Amino acid sequence: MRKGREKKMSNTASKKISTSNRKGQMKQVWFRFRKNKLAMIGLVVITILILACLSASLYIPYEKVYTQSIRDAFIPPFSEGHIFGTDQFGRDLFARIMYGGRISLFAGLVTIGIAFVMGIILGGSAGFFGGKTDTIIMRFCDILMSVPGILLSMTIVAALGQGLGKMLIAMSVSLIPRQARTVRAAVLTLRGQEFVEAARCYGTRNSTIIFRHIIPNVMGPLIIGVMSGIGGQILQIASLGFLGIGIAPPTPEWGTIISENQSNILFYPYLGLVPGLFIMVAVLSLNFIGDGLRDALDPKQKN
Amino acid sequence: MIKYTLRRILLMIPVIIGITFLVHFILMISPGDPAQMIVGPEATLEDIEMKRHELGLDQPQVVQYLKYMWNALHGDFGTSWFQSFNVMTEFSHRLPYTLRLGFLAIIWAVALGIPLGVISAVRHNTIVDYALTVLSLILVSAPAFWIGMMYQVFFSLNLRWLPASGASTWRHYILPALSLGGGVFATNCRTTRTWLLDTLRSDFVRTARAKGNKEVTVVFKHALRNSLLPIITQIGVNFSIIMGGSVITETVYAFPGIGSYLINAVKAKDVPIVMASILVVAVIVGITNLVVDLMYAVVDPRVQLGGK
Amino acid sequence: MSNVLVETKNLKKYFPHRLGMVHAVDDVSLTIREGETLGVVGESGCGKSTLGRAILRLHEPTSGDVLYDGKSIIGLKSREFRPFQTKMQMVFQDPYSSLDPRMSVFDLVADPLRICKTVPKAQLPEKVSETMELCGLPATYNNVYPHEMDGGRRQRVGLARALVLDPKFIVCDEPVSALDVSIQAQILNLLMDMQEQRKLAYMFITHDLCVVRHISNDIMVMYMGQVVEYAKKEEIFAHQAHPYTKALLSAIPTTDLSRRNRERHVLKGEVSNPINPKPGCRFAPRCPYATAKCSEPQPLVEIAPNHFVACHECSKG
Amino acid sequence: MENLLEIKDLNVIYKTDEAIVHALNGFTLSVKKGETLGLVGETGAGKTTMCLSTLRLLPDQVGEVVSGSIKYRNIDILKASKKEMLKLRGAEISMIFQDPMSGLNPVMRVGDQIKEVLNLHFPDMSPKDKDARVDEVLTLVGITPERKDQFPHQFSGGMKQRVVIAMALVAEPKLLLADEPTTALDVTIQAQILALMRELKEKFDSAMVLVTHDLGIVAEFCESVAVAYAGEIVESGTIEQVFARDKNHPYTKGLFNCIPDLTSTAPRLTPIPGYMANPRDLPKGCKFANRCAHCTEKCMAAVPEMQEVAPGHFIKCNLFEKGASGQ
Repeated sequence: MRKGREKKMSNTASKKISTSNRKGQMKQVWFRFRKNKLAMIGLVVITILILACLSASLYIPYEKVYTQSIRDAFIPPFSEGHIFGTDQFGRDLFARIMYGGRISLFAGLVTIGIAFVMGIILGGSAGFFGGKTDTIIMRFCDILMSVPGILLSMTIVAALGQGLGKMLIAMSVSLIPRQARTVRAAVLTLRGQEFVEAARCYGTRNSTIIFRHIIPNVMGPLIIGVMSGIGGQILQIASLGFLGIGIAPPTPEWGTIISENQSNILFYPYLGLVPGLFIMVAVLSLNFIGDGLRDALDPKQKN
Repeated sequence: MIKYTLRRILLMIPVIIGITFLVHFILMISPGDPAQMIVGPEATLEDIEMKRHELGLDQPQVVQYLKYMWNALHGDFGTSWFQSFNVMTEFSHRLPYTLRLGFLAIIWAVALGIPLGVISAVRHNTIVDYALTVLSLILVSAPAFWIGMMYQVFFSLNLRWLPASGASTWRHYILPALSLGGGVFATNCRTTRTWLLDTLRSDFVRTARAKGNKEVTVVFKHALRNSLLPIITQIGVNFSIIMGGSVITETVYAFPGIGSYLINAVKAKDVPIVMASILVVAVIVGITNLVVDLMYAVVDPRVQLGGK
Repeated sequence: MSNVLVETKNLKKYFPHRLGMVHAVDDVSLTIREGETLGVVGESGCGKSTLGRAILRLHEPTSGDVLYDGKSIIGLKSREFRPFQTKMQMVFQDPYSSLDPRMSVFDLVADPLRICKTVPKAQLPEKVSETMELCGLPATYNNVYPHEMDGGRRQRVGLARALVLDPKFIVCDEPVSALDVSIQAQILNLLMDMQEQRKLAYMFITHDLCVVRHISNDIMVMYMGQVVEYAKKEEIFAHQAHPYTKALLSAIPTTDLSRRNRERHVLKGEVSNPINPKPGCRFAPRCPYATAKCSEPQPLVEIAPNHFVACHECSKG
Repeated sequence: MENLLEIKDLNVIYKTDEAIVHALNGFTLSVKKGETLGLVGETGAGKTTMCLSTLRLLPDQVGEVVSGSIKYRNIDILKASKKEMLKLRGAEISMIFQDPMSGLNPVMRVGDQIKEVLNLHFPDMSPKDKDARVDEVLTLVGITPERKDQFPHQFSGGMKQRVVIAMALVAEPKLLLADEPTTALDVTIQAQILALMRELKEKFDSAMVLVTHDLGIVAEFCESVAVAYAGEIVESGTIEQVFARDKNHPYTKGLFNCIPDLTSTAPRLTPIPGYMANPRDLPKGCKFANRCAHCTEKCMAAVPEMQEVAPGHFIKCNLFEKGASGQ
C-alpha cells in the first residue's frame, strides 16, 4: 500500500521533470516552426476556419442550412443576406458550407486519429516483435493495400450503408495499413539503435522500451504524417460525398455540397467554386503546417 | 529473374484471395437481403426464396465464395443482379477505356512531373522553384472531382475547346486525363525535387564535381539516375492512386470505363460487379508493383532479385 | 591475485545468413578478474562486439557458458537475471545513437535506477547527481539534451548511465574510437579513475592497440570470431607470437620519429566473413608464413605461462 | 622551392538557419611542389573546409568565402572563371574524400568512373588508350583490371578507397588533397593504403596534403606538418622541427601528451582540459586560450601573431614572441 503510493508520487515527480524538459524541446521546435512563413499562414488560416465552423451556430441560425424556398433559388453571391448565394432549393450556401465544415474537419481528424492509434499498435508490434507477429500483421496490411484506398472505403460504405460513423470506419480501415507500415519502418530503424540496446542492458522490459524509448522517438515522423494525412482525409471524405456514398444529403458536407450542385455548376459555377475553394484552402493550410513541422522537427534534413 | 517473377506472382495469389474474400465477406454479412431487393417489395416469400436459391445465397458463405472464385478462374464473373447482362462482357467493353485513360494520365504526370521536379531542385530557392512548389501544392490540396468540374466550366463551357463528357474521340480523353493525372503529377514533381536535392548533397556527387564535371553532367549523369530509384517506387504507388481516382474522374466526365460502372454497382450493392472490379483492380495493381520492382532491379545494380 | 569475476567457457554465437552460418564468436574462453581490464583487440567484423554483447546476454549465446562470480547466467529467467544485470553494464561505441535523443541527461542517467530500483525513490535524485558529478557532468547539464552536446560529453553521459547502478563489471565497446584524441584521453583517464576507486572490472573492446596497451592488464587478439593470441599485456608487447598480432603492431603509425623507417609487415588481402568457415586457421590466406599445416584446426596452446597462441608455427618451439 | 598552393588569411563561414558557423578564421597555408604536407587537427578544425575551398566546392548557398586568397601556381582560385575551375578539378588538383563507402556513384561501373576523368581532361585520347590507361591505373592500386566492370557495392571498404585513389591519380594531378583517406578503414588496411599512396605520389611526383587527426600517420608519411585548431593554423614546420617536441604550440604539445603510444610508461595520459571553442561564437583572442595553461590577458585580447621560431618553423603563440623567454 505504502509502496504503491510512493511509486505514484515519484512517478508524478519524474513526470514533472520530463515535462519541463520537453517544454524546452517544444520551444525549439516552435521557434523553428515560427520562422516558416507558409506554415504560420497555414496555422492561422486553419485556426480561423475551425473556429468559424465551430461557432457557426452563433452567427448563423441552424434553420438556414435546410430552409428551402424556390423563390430564393440561384441567388448570386454577394447578395444581401446570402454572401455566397443560394442553391437550386434556395438554401443559403454560406450556412451550408460553415455547418458542413464541421463534419469535414471533424471526420478528417477522427479518421486520422483512429488510423494513428491503430497504426502505432499494429506497426509498432510488427516492427518491435518481428517474426510471426510481423508476418501476420504485414500480410494483412498487404491485403488491405492491394486495392486503392478509395475503392476499399467505397466498398465498405456500400456494405455497411451510409452514415457518418460507418464512413469513419470505412475510411480508417483503408488508412491504417499505410500508417502501420510507416510506424513499422520507423520502429525497425530505432530497434537497431544502441540506445535501445542500452536500455535492455539494465533490464528494461519490452513494453517499457516501447513506451519510453520507441514511441516518443517515432512521434516526430508520425505527427508529420498525421498533419499531411488530415488534408488527404478531408479530400477523401469530400470525394465519397461527391460520389454520393458519403454523408447522406441533405446533411451538408463540403463534398456533398458540390455533388448536389453538380448538375447546375455549368451554369452557376459559384456553386462548385466556393465549396471547392474551402476544401482547397483547408487542405493547403494543413499541408503547409505539415511541411513546416517536418522542417522544424527534423532540421538536419533541410540543410 | 524468371524465378523471382514467378515467386512474386505466386505471392500475389494469397493477397488476391485475401482481398476478394474480405470484400465478399463484408458485402454478404451486411444488413439487407439481396434476394428481396432484387425481386422487389411486392414479391411473395416464395419468389424471394426462389431467387435466393437461384443466386446460391442459401448456401454457406464460404461455399458461395469458393464457387464465385472457381467460376472467376474460368473467366465467368457472373451476371449482374440488377441488370441482366454478363459482367465479363461488360468489363471487356469498359476496361480498355479505363486503362487508356489511366495510361494517358500517368504518362503525362511522369513525363512532366519528373523534369519539372529536376528544374525545381536545380534552381532551388528561386522563383521557378517557388512557382512549381505552389502549383503542385494546389494540385494535391484541391479535390480531384472539383478540379475536373472547374476544367469543364473553363475549357468546355467558357472556351469551348474540348468536350465536357463522353469518350467518343481522342479529344474526349484530354480533360479527364488532365484531371486524373494532376495529383500524381504534383507528387512526382515534389518527390523528384526532394530526392534530387538530397542526392545532390551526397558524397559521390561531390566526387563527381571534384573530377571537373560540368554541373549539367553532375545533375543528369550522376545525381538523377540515383534519385530515380525512389521515383520508380513512386510510380507503383501512382498507379494505385490513378486506379482509385478513375472512379471519381469517370463520374465527373460521364466516361464509360469501369470506374463509373463500379460506383453505380456499389450504390446498388450489385455484388458480382463489385467483386469483379476489386479482383481486376487488385490484379492490375499487383502486376504494376511487380513491374516496378523489376525495373528497380534494372536501374539499381545493388538490388539482387531473389535475395532477401 | 584478486578473484575471477567474469568467465566464459567455449562461448559461441552464430548468426544465420543467406549463405550459411556466420561464426561471429567461435569458442571463446576468457577470465576477467575483479579490478582488472581485459583488452579485446581486432579489426571490424572480428566478433569482438558480439562477444561483449553475448556476455551481457544482449545476444543470447548459441552455446557455451558465461559465469559471473562463479554462477552461470545463461538460461536464467529475466527475474533471476535481474540481480546480475545491475552488476554488469555496458558503454557503447557510438556516442550519437547510444543515447535516447528524447531524454535529458538527468533522465538518461536516472533511467536505470527507475527500472532496476536499486536505491529508494527518495534518494534517486541524489544518486543521479552524485554519479553525474563523478563523470564530470555538473548539475547544469540536468536539462540538456544529447543533441546539444559533443561526443566527449555524450560519452560521459553514457558512462554515468552505466555507473549509476554501481556495477562490478563493464563492457566498454570502443568507447573512445569515435572521439577526438584530446577528448579520448579525458575519457580514458575517467575510466581508469573509476576502476581504481570502485575496483571495477572492464572488458575493453577496441581496434586500437595503443589504447589497449594503456588501459589493460590482459590482452586478447581476435580474428574472424576466434581468439588467436591471449596473454598478459607486458608479455604480448614484449613477445608477441601470432603473425596477425605482429602485423597489427607493426601497422600502427607512431609519433616516434626513430621508428619511421622500421621494417613494416604490411598485410595483404582483407578480412572476409566467417560464414561456414573451414576448420583450419582463418588467418592463413593473409599470413606470410602460411603452410599446408594451417588447414588443420589450430587450438590455443600455452607457449609461455599464461600466454596462449593459436598457431602451430609459434607453439612448435 | 616554389609554392604550388598558397592560402592566405582565408575566412570561410557556413550560414545555417540558426547561426553563422565560422569554419576558417585567417587560415594560412602553403604547399611546395612535390611535398607531402600533413594537416593535423580535430573535428571542427576546418580541415575539410580548406580542401573544399581550394576546389571551390563549398556547399551551395551555405558555405561562403568571406575574405582571403587562394593561389594555385599563378591562378587566383577565388577569382577564376567556372571554366578554369573545371579544368583544374580532377586534372591539376584532385581530392580523395574521407568516406570511401559513399564517395563512389553506386550505379556506375568503377571502370567508367575512372574513365570519366580521362574523358573530361583528355578528350583527344583514343578510346583504346583510355581503356588501357584505366587498366594500368587499376593494376597500380592493386585491383585486377577484370574488376572494372563491377559496381562499387561489390568492393570492400579498402578496395573502394583504392578505386577512389585510382580515380584521383589517373590524370596525374600536381596536387592531391587527401581528406582523412584512411580514417574509415581498419589498421592493417590503413597501412596498405598509406603505403600505396606514398608509392604513387612518388611515381607521379605530385604534392599531397594529407589531412588527418592522427599525428602518428603524419610522422610516418609526411615531410612537413601544419596543425590546425578552430579554423586557423597554429603551428607549421618540417616533421623534424615539430616532432622533436622542443618548441611547440601549447595545443600541439597537448596533442602529443594525450596520445597513448607504444613506449610510454606513464600510468595516466595528460588530456587537454576543456572543449574546443564553439565555432558559432568564437573568442576574439587566441582560440585555444581557455584550454591553455600559459594563457595571459594578452592572449584573450587579440589573436597572437605568427612567430618564426626557427627557419621554416612557425608557431602562432605569444610565448614565442621575439624577446620573450620561450617555454
